[in-house]
Amino acid sequence: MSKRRHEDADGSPYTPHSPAETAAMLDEVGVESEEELFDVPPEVRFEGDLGIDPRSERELRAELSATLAKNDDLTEFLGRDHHTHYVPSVVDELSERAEFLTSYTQYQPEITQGFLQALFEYQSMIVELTGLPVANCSMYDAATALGEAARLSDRVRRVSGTEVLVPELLHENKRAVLDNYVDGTDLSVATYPMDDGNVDVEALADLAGEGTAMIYAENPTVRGTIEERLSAVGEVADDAGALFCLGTDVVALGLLEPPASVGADVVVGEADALGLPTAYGMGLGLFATREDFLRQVPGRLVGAGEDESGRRAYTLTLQTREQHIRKERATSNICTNQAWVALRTAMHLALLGADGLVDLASECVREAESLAERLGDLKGIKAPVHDRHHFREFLVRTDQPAPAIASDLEAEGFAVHVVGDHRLQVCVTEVNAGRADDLVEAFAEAV
Amino acid sequence: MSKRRHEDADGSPYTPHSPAETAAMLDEVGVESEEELFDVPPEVRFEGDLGIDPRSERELRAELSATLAKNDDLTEFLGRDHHTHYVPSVVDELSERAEFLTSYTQYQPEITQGFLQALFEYQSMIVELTGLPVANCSMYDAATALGEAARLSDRVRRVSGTEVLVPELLHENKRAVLDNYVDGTDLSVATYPMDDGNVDVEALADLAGEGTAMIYAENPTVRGTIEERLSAVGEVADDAGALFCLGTDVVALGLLEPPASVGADVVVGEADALGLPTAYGMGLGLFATREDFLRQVPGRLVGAGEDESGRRAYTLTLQTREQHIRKERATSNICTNQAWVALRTAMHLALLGADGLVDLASECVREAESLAERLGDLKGIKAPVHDRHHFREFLVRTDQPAPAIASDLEAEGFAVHVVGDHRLQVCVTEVNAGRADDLVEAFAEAV
Amino acid sequence: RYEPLLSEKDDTSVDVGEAGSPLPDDLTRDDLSLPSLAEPEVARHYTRLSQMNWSVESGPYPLGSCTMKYNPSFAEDVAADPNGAVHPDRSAESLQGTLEVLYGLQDYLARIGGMDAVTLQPPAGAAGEFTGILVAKAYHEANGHDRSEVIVPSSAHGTNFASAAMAGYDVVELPSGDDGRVDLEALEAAVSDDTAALMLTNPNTVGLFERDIADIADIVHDAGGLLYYDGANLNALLGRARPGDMGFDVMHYNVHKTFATPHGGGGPGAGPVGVTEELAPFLPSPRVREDDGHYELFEPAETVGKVHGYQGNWLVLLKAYAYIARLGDEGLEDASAKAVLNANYLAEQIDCEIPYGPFHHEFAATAGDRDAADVAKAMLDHGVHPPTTKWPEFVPEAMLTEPTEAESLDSLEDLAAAFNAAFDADAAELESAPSKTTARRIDQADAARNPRLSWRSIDAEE
Amino acid sequence: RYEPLLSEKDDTSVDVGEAGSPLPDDLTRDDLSLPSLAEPEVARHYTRLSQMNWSVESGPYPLGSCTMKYNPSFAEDVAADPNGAVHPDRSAESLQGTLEVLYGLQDYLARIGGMDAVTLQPPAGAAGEFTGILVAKAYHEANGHDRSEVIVPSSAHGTNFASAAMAGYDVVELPSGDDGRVDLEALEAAVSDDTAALMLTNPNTVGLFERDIADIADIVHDAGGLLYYDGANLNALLGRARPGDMGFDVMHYNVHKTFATPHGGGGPGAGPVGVTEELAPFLPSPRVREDDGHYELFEPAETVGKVHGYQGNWLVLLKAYAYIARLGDEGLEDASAKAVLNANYLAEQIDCEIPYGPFHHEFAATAGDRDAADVAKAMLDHGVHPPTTKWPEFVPEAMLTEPTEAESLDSLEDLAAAFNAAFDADAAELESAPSKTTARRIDQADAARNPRLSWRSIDAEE
Repeated sequence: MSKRRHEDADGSPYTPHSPAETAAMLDEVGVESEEELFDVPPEVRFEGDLGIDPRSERELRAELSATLAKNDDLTEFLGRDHHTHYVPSVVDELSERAEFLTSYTQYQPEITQGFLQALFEYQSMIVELTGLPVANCSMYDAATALGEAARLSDRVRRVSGTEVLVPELLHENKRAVLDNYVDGTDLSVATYPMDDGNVDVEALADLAGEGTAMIYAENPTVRGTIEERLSAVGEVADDAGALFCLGTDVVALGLLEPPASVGADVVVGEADALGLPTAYGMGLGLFATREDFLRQVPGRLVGAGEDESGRRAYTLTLQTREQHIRKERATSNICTNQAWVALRTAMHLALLGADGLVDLASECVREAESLAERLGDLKGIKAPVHDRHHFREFLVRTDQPAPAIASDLEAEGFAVHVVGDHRLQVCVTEVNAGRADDLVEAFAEAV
Repeated sequence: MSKRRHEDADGSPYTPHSPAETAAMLDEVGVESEEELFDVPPEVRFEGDLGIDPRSERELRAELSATLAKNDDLTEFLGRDHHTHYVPSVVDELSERAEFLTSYTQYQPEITQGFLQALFEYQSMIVELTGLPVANCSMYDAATALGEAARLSDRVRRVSGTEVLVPELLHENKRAVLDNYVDGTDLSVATYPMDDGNVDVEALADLAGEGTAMIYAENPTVRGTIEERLSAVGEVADDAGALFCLGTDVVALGLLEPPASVGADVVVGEADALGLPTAYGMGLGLFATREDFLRQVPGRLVGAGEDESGRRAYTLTLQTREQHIRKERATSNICTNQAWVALRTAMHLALLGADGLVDLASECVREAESLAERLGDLKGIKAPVHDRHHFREFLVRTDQPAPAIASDLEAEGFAVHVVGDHRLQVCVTEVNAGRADDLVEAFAEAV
Repeated sequence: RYEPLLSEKDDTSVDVGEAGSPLPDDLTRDDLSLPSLAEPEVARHYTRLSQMNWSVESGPYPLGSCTMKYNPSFAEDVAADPNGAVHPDRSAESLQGTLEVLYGLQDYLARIGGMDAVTLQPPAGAAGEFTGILVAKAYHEANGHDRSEVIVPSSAHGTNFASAAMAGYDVVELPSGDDGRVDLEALEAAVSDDTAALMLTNPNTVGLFERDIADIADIVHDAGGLLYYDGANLNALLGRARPGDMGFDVMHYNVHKTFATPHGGGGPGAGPVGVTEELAPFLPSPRVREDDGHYELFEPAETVGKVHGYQGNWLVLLKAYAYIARLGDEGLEDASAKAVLNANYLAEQIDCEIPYGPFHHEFAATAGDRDAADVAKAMLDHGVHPPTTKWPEFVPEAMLTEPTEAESLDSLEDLAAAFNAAFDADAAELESAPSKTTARRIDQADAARNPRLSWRSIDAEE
Repeated sequence: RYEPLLSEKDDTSVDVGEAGSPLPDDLTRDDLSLPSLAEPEVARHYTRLSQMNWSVESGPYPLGSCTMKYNPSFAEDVAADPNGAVHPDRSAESLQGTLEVLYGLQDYLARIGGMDAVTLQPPAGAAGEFTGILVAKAYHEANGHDRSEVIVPSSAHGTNFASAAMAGYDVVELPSGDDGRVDLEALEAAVSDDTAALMLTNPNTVGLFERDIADIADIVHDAGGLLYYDGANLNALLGRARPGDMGFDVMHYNVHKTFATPHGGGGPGAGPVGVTEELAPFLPSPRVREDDGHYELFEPAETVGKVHGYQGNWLVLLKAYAYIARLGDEGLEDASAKAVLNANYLAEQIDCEIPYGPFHHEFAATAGDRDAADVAKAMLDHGVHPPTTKWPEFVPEAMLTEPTEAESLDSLEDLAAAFNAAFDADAAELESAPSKTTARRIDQADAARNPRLSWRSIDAEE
């Protein structure tokens, strides 16, 4: 049958039906028209126009290219939970292969071994990095992973408390998400103080107790400082019978103390710093935990098993935790997660290898130290504000009002964070380090 | 064995040898160092530096992006043998799949059926478009395809002449290539006159005769005119015992008279107008011919055959024509051709289908007519110069000096061809048609 | 065919101090073990893995309720635009392009759903459900209502139950009526002063339009509850019916299902939420508004706060915008028309019982006395992906099949042939299937009993 | 596994008049027959075809003299830069970016080859040969020399013979010496007043460096001939030896072999030509020069004209630039070091005779009393691509093997295992191989006897 589609040019370009085929199919189904198949009562039938004009692929690419070009071309010295590293081209090439990109969750493992193995490898790399034996396939982002961690603390039998203690310097967005994630539980959220950018362990110890469900700390912190007494935090949590949840990111894990060694029960954080270009906050939530909590883990898990011929094979496993089986008693409502981003992160980690990751993480420390020092040399600026080691980013105190300085910097083509009336935050990685001299110069003009 | 590569960071990023592996391999080979393996006498050993600085992938992408951004952003109304059409994104996606992009010529057909079938389909589509039964897998571009056609006329027994007759309006580059391709033969090249942009058939008939080896005509011509008496040209060639070689392009073939029906013995031309974005002249040479000349065809041919189990399978065929078998008696020296571009062109043709190609070709006629008319309405301009139908492009006569007008247009962001002191050439397709009004306005200012 | 694990290719361990750590020892790890391979090795590894994976570009993927349709390639190019690669903390002034796209998508989705306001923040469908229920909860709380229950039909997606529970609601399960639809009497009996919302998928998960939707809306609204629309099956109705017109107060959109964004083997998705004017003040913060051609972010007056660290899955939203704009009114209508036609045509070609009907875009065939999972495995050997099996539960041995509009007539014939061959297979064939796949049948029970979730756990065993 | 031809999926024929042709009937075709499929169908077709194709990302591809090494992905992104998508007839002033890259590549290649001037115009290696010989011919003609012969060693690529003949020269074949190298006495005997040039590959096609290159150069130059370097094996020498230093007057570079541009299943390639100062005035037109940071095109004083309609394969040249700049001096040196190490290591692991040596980047094993083509087919079943077979001809049943630097130790072991298994196979196994491939052994003789070169010819038969 000829597929001549000419007369049908007004339909979707992605429906491969010629008019002749459509007619034959309608005939087979026994109706006169497609409309007959819609069993929609007249009173709710939509008869209007949506008012959306179709465009050709060519027109639309030009249009969207012009629209996005309205974004100013700024060099971003921005961080605060969304970090930018260079993603090798080959990650795009490989992850965008249709077999990965256009596949669904692996409900039929016999024909999806490729993605399952890749996710198994992702889990395995997170296990290596965190030292915790169980990592899931992904959460949406660091904020929702923290929310899921809090909910996990609510499900764990050994925990009796209901208060989640978080640092006073927690990213405001993360706090907002956490509040919503605990909204349907008995949990409440309270803060503990910080001391020069790190956890004030003694103050935390005073606050923690029987009523504590979970203590959350970050390394590096949202201000870029590296925690110096994490094991002590872990001990406070242990003493309180609470979970210790550590927030971190996948690059920092390459250099900093492994979470397991400081007593973390759960690790959450940002894994999209590798594999994903800056994407307006699109993320990849890291989630790892102890063996004991295996059946309480939210999200997908890939396990290794065997096929009928006895060969190793991979499959989604422990699905009875999940919503499609357990419904309202599931460990989480999550279904679609960030699997493809996890794939990309795994690819990036595989390209870096152990050496490459240690080097990259070390560069994050060195560049931040160097830039902070140069900015600190300027009159009217103190940088870094905290007397700590820093990872990628640091706080800057300005004599002049910070918003005005940020605005001047933006006019010069630079974006930095305003975090207070006289506080800016600056983040540097290998991607923008080449512009650091220019930033220092722009700062010198602006302050 | 650990692959730790750290110490080896100065080498190629694409050599997967850890220092430990390199050492083990050297040991197995029985030498102390890689240098020992180079059997180069000291007198020709290079001891200097090449002086090429390595860059990281990130640095290099930024550097080349900045370099290419030095090209001015002009809207091109340019044609003359290198035409621009919109290439659907999916052509990139599919053709850039590594299995296609990073494969070699199909010397082992059993594991390269995919590319072979795609090339067979390309040949088949060219056969449909030209009406000639034999099409090869590709030539470098239209100019070299013409050169090969001339050389073919020199090999064909029924042809006794040695003169290749080409139109006086032939693209100067094509002529230059043709001259080189016949340089090692007994052939010579002469021109015949044109009449208002088309072949002056009577003048051609006067020039043609026993000494003629091949008559070359184009449709559309380099000035965009559509030939009106091609069959008569074919008859002149027949009468002279010469080959009739027709130059065309893959889009025009969708609408214009099929070459076989006007008596063409060989069809050459530009096939990259589909599938390949404008690429500074990178091309795809179309080459099709009659069955009689099968064993004289230059370039690769894919044939259908059978495998041992009797199933259809594809393979490179008639290789005894080629240089790797026949050496100096080969039909051509061509080895690496433009297979991947042919793949892309086939993909684009498959996406267009018969309807889409006819529509696109029709648009090329309509847009040219419309733009010529609007330009012709301007004072100080005659357009089109030729009283013919046009395909995509047309000649413009200007009262003012053409180079000055082109320069003014360039300052306004438009590129057109200067083809004489008072002649410009303008090419319009679906890609730049949206800017045609602006071009007319810029013309109005400039003339 | 076997591709070794990365860890089987290399087992490098790096001493962090020796590698030149810039930090004091007590702040760093001692060493790091990760496979360290060169780019050519990594490229081959993932190329080979990809070749062991089914996808929409491999062939039919008729997973019911998952809507695996063709993902246009051009949307990937749009999403790769470097001008879209921006940090979320940049000033709105410096991101007018991004905000224009987001605003445009809010508008498109509002039109398509018949809703008044849309948030794009939820990063997946289930996150959209959670958000929608949070919004409903906030609405009730703001109006002084104390309601503790959400009603969910038994045929609903598991996420409905889980999302409602996550927001702190008790879930009341509503059994399906004999005709596969909502039983109005049962609904009447279920609603009460405690009813916060009814979550409904329409067409439902066996492809039936809930014809009594106007009555359903009245019953829920009369009880003071809100009506929630699960957008999973919206692909069946584009341009034909809109949730807002049916009386729904809040809905989520599954952009990978309806708007062809790639599912990426399990995400990222996006689950925008649309609401009526009454609920708009409670939407997550920030939203985008336009003022005389200028775009800005704003916080809705009584916002529930945030459900994602930033603004959701931007790249996915951008692709959804591109798809909607590519199709326009007529393209969207055609997509639904062909999705429904394909499902009905395919149903005609399949030699097995299909309860209920007439259906829209999907149907639940029953494998009868066979195990639906076995039939699915047998289908694998015929070069297609099988349907969703054993769900919804009220259809015995269900094979929930949704071919989508993107399958050609030829492809539907292939799919039907695979179905029928698998149905015809004898018990021995079913049990030994699949045999032509990368892996043979996998013992999932054993994998769950003995979880090995990382290469470390494999090494530990061996 | 079978993927139908496009024509088997659809056989649409369109009446051009009915379709709304804007031209008079007598200027148009009556109808057009081409498969007319929708994007989802086209995407699946080519995805499936790709999965039936071997590539460098599939596994080892040790085709001797073809240098199939890893093609870095980032170079594709560089080539996709829309700022590089320009028309060749634009003014040089408006294309300073493109010209800067071309100038930079001319410079890099001159450094690597030890040459004084480079043209980038030839679109492939063979086109480079033809160009180089044209330049040599023009040089001789300009100097009043009447020379009619080009000498080519029997071990040379077929293109050398064909290119010389194409330029109108008689080809004098020079048999290889007993040690696989040029026999100086035979060369002495071959050169004469008629000698225009000697074309030489070094290392030659069995991987041997022509140690007597200085003497060879003297012999040719003393006879008034020019020395031509075939760059096919330049990957063996990067940073260790340069043709210009060896006495070559003209050379071509194969950028896909040496500089990792993808071969695309048969092209596009690029065959830049480098020459000494004496020959520079004869290079094709235009070339790029730099003047105080400004780039311009110019016509060499005694140019041979053009060998390509425009400037050659720009996108390929851009990728070559990117590769060279990525590696730099040390990377290029390392590439050659590992290419040579890999060849020598692999040779150690293979249980068959390898005449000659020590070799550089490739070696010609001999299949002995087996048919090399059979052994190659048997290797296919072991998941690798076999070497080049039956060439060069002076090695009996040659298996010319070039692993390249991009293969890992693991991969070399796999390759050696495949070699050895195939060598060990008995006659029956060899004859029936391959059995695990998409197609079984194809009868090429029959395909040539009964050529079917289009789907029309298949239809005509059936």
